Amino acid sequence: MKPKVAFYWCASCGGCEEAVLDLAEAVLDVAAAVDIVFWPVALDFKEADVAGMDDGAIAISFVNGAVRTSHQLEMARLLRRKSKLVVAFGACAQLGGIPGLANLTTASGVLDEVYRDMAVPLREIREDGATLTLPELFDAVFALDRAIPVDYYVPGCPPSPKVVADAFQALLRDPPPEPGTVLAPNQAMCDECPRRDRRPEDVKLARFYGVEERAIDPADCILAQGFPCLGPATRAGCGARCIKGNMPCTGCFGPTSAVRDYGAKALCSIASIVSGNEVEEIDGTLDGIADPVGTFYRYSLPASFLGGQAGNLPHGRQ
Amino acid sequence: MPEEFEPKIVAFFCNWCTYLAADLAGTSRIRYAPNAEVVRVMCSGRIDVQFILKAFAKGADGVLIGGCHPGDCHYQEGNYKALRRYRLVQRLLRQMGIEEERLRLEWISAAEGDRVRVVINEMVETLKRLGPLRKAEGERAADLVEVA
Amino acid sequence: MPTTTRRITIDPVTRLEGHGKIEILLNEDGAVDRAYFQVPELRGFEKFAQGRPATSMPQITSRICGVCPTAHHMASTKALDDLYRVAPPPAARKIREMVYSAFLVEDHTLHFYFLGGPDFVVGPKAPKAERNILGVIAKVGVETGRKVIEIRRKLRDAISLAAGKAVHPVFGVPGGVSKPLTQEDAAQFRQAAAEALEFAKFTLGVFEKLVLGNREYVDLIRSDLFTHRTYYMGMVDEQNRVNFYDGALRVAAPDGHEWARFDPREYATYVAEHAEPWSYMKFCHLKAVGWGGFQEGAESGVYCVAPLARLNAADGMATPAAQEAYLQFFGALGGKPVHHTLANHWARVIELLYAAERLKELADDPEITDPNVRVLPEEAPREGIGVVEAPRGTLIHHYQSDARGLITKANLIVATQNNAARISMGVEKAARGLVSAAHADEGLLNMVEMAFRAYDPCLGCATHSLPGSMPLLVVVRDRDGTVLSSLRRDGDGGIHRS
Amino acid sequence: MPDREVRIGVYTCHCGTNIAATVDVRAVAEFAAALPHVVLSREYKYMCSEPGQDLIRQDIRDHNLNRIVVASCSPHLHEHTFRTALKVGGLNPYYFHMVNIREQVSWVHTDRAQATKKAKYLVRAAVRRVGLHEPLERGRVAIHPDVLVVGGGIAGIHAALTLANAGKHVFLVEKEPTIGGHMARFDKTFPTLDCAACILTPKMSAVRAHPNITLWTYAEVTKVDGYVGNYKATVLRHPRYVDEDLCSGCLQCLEACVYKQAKVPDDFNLGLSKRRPIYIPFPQAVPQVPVVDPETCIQFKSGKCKTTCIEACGERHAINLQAESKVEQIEVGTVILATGFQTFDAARTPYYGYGRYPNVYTALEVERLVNASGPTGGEVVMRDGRKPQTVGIVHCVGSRDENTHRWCSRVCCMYSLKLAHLIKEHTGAEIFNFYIDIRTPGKGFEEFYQKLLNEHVHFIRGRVAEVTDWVFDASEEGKLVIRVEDTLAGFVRRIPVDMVVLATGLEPRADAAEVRRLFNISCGGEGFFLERHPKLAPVNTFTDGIFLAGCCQGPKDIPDTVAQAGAAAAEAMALIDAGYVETEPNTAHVDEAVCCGCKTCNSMCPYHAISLVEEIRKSRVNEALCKGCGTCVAACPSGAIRQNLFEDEEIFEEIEGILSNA
Repeated sequence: MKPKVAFYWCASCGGCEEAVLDLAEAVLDVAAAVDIVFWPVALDFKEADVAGMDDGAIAISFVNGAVRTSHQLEMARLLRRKSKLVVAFGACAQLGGIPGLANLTTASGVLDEVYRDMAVPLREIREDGATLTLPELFDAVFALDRAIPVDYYVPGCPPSPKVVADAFQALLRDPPPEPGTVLAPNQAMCDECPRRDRRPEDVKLARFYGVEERAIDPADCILAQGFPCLGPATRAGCGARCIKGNMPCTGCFGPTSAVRDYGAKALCSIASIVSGNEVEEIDGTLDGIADPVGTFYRYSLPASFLGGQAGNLPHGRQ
Repeated sequence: MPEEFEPKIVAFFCNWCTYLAADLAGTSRIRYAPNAEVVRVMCSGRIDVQFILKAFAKGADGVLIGGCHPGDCHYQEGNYKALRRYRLVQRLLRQMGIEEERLRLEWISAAEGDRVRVVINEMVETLKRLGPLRKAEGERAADLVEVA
Repeated sequence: MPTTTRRITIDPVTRLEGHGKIEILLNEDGAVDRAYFQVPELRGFEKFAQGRPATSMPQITSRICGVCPTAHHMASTKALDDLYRVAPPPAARKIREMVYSAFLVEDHTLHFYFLGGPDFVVGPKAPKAERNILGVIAKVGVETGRKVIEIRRKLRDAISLAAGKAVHPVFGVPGGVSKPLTQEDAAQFRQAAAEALEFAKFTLGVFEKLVLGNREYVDLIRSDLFTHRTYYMGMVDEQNRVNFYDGALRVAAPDGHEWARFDPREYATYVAEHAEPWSYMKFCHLKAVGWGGFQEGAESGVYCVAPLARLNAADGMATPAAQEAYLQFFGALGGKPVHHTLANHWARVIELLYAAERLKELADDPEITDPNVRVLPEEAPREGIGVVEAPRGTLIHHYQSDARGLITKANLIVATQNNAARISMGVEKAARGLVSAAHADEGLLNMVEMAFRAYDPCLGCATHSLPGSMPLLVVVRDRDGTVLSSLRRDGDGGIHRS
Repeated sequence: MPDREVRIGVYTCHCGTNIAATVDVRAVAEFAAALPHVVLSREYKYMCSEPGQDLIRQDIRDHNLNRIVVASCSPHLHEHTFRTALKVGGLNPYYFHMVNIREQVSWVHTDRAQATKKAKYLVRAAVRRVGLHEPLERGRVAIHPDVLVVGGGIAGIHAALTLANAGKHVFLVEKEPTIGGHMARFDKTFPTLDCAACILTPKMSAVRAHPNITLWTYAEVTKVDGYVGNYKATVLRHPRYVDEDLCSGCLQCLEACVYKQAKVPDDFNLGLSKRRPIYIPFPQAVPQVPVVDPETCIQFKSGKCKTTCIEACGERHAINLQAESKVEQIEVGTVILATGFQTFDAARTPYYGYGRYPNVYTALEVERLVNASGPTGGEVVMRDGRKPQTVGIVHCVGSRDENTHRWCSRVCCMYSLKLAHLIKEHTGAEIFNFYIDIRTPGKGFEEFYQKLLNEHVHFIRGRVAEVTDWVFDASEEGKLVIRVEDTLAGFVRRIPVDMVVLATGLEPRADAAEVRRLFNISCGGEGFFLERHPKLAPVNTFTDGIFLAGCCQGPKDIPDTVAQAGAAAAEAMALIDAGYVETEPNTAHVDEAVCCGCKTCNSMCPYHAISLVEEIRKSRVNEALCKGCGTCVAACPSGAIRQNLFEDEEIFEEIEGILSNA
């Protein structure tokens, strides 16, 4: 009997679903290998069906997206109950993802911004004798494993078709990978970067550039050119997609297994290759990184040690 | 009014200078505030930004880094690496709403026992003024993670 | 089993995150009194965009939606051109539009075959188990099914060559694109373009055969149940022909005449947003006309975007085959403007054809491989607005920044917001016409659902959901909120009664 | 984490009352007992004592402990002691962590409750960390048997000879053209009054003659690389323009110099006499080879000299005015720094009139005056040619003084007494000593003081306010008046004298800071080189293989200097004869499974210990070169480099241990 598999999304953009569809013809092979019992985007099965299953009836649930609302939390818990294995699929589920940048502010901060001079929606309102409600927005975005125990992770925003295919293979293999494994290579992206041999022995940066300041040479190491490329800090598996697009790596595959806080480590490493021993000189160089949080925690703020809104100051003060 | 807030400081001290200075303060019986606990590293260059953020996440109200004076690093230039990381992480903390006074970098040579007193006492005063740093990681995770 | 309002509103299963939600209230006679289309999600990109470098916006805002990331990436990149006052060189402009055309082909394909299409191709009353891509494949044949998958893959592979990634591209930079197109890349684009054009023509054929050839469907399209006389907005080129990448915004009045034609940078003087306390979605309307509630007609500021609106707002298509289909479309539906919501499906296939033709033109253009693809900004950034036609309609990115280029204010108006008011009206109208205390069955629900699925409402843009099979809750209550019956259709299209 | 179950023993030390007085040791021990994996928690009076160590050894066997935490003093003091105890107890010495609750808790805090709490948290941090410790082996580095001795004063000379006599090859490098240092300038030495030259010069010639000593005078160490056992030093030898090997030391060239009269101030005599452009610092100088001073030699200035010196040298051709400086590269295993001191600059105390009144002298100048081989042939005549009838010796000039130096220079009291005796002997003058305290803590010192008292030398207790020529009455006419508060008599006195001697103190050499950096050691607050431990390692530094001798470590007299030089030589020999030195295993290593070969680490390492292995495209650490700073570990973007004893996880545990109550 083929293993039962479920796909679900929490707070995600749908890119992870597309990433599965991007298996293209291979989708059919996957569909053949497993018995998909729940995949809202493509197939007609209902949450009620899931609720009706025995606990642990589902072999693997792939959940993408972060947890931001009370309902997402409920769904995550339901699938955890019904599944032997839960896989956090994609950067949002693994690390919080780009929507996790919202952790620099609070839900009320978001509402104030979006509804500047308008009526802010209420969670509950009586209308014509009936009560209409909206689900609760948590004050912060959470990576999936802050909400439920997670067995495996598939990194990437979105995961590359190769990583997705390999992950399916790895999970169907016996014995399965170590619990907690991130199902992608455990080296940094430089390992598969076409420009790796163009990196000089001793990179010392006296200035950082933005793409608006200078064109990126399509052949040389992007970091060595002064663009904060996070390839050296970021797990491989993407196939260096952004580098091939001649843009710096922004870290969507997260850290290797040897690093606990992606942004802190990336920052630590980049700062180490800044030139100069005088505060003034160092600061001058660092001015080129105008947005450290957005640079080093673009995909991982909710999974970081500090999570974002750590301090007492007005947030996001520049 | 509850008892006065006693800030917690995690101090990462270089084995060759600031840690020795702290020992010297001891042998000289120099008295200072008991709020700082020292983690000894061989060089301020070993201090990973992860350690600093971890300390804040786990409830430190302040973090102190002690290294050798510029030009005096026991390993030639580890302290410069520490300085560069410090300057950048300060910018990050500011974005996260953490006052820069909560992270301090000091060059303290093996001979400057009294400097240890001055710096730690100053820092304790500053942190008492700033008040506790809200715990981010702990509290939030507790919101969600199911108690198995 | 009667339940109280309170219990229903806290029932988690009915609160599908990021999904539209409908509440229908009945009056004493058991007829529909009010119906609400709610959007219960919000991510606040506008807020956390603040403090980020403007140049990171094309990649950050693409995460608003993984289905139409290229639309956000492009609108954002154009906003950067404006922010930095720099015009991309011709080759860069062409690469952008070529990639964008390829994206439109694969996205419209996705909707027609995977999401919206099944209602027509398979049929609105067909068993739910068949109303999906597999059902479509069954109907149009496995070969076609494979063809759909294959053509999407080829287009997305080509997009990756130029843009780095198909989901969340990276190539947009102020004043151009991140790298020139190589001869090999161009060749692959030409190959894909040729196949795409064949496929588009084939798809139009499928639509004509399966939909237009079916009297029942055509009546359904024309039925008053799915008709609203509102304003329409879309982007047009100098000759007022449909254009997705660039041009002027044009608004057609309910009677079809040009009500306004303006530089997208002036959107704020024409478009206003209105908030309702029962939804996180903001409702766009025409400022000059004003917000008159969820009303039809020239006196109500309600307007809509997306394929039908674009065709209504334009005078034609810029490519021959599409132009031919355009004329046939209005001929068959009684001239401009067409107010039938379900006509969006037809309009979408016509746009698919246009996008494929445009893609081929650009891929064949020798200048596409010109190495000069970048102009570096010289002016300090201040404010920038970028507008494109997303598959689902007009998409506006508006940034203000400090001198370092850090975002100080961002305003994003996504396609579905433009449609929100008309979608709500459509839902209420359909509900009024179909629902009563007496009966509320599965077919009814799917038809109410069709009233807004036709817009291909990308709630991924306004919320987190994928478009297509919209989850839907119909709660039938009496005046004091007691539930008489409740039917729920989930994100998966399944129905169950509680 | 090793598979074996972790069984931790925690030992909290009272250190007599040093810790127990401020920290509730029992409470700490009880707290530790309750921590996870702790199977045994003891308190003990003196953990470092033999019984204390035995306790650990015994418990390891009886309770089969596999991790040990000792909370006592600074690891700098006893980490090694306890690691050895573990080893003897049959446990890997690195299954150990030490908690510093004395220097950094009990000695610096007063509130018992708070100090106890802090001690508890530090212990918890250690317990959490030690559980992750891995067994480690110390590496071995062979010791190069040669020794570099820097400084040719009595300290350097004695150290060099001691080593050379033991058969070790020594490179002795001296900045000046001759060895001998300050001692060579002295006439007699206290308290025995035996002649300095008589005891020094034989040692100087012994150095010159010794086959195991390579003597480079007029030379400086300019660069030092490497580490204990394997130092590489670069020595710059200034040209003296007279070839040491060819010169026979006949000194005819001096006589032959076109300068018939010596015109250049002679710095060996502190400018009290003149010398020629070609000169020898002093008659017994070693090497016995003249030097040409290019600043004053006509040939160098104009090129128009008859170079009669070269003629005089004749066949030997020892003089070569085209000579250039030479750079020597040497490899040594150990280094002894004996760079000495400089005397306090009396000009910094203008109120004593030095430089303003010709008859105000520094003690060192007077050493030359009373010296038979000095500028005046041992006659005490003042700059105005008169012999002094009354002499005032001002003690503690630049010592024990808030405005200059706080420390006591240790030698001034005794040399002042010595000079008082010698001046009286030479001139019969009446002598006044102005002192704060007379310090005579040394063999025969106090007796010498008594002797001076019996010689009717006056001692006036009080710090001199000023020396002035502003006279009040005829009795002061033509004299220098010393104004002082006689703190015994209790009133201010004016003492007219002919000659004033300033007993200037000892201070670090001006270049001490540069030398310190050159050899990568530390200085104390006053600027003297810092010893590893004031009592237990007085000649060691914090840099292994580098030792201290003489006044570069602090003011001391000749006997102490010689003793310390011997000690430094012995320490060096101990290393050399062991043949190797064990290195700490806290080195970095690359986890090749994670390394992506980005090369970030390569540029981090100041010792070039990391390089990319092309075949596998991964970086690798040469553990022999790695010094264990850990900079590369923090810099590695993917966490692929780890440091023994300072693993990320170990430090995270330490942090959590400190904070888990926060």
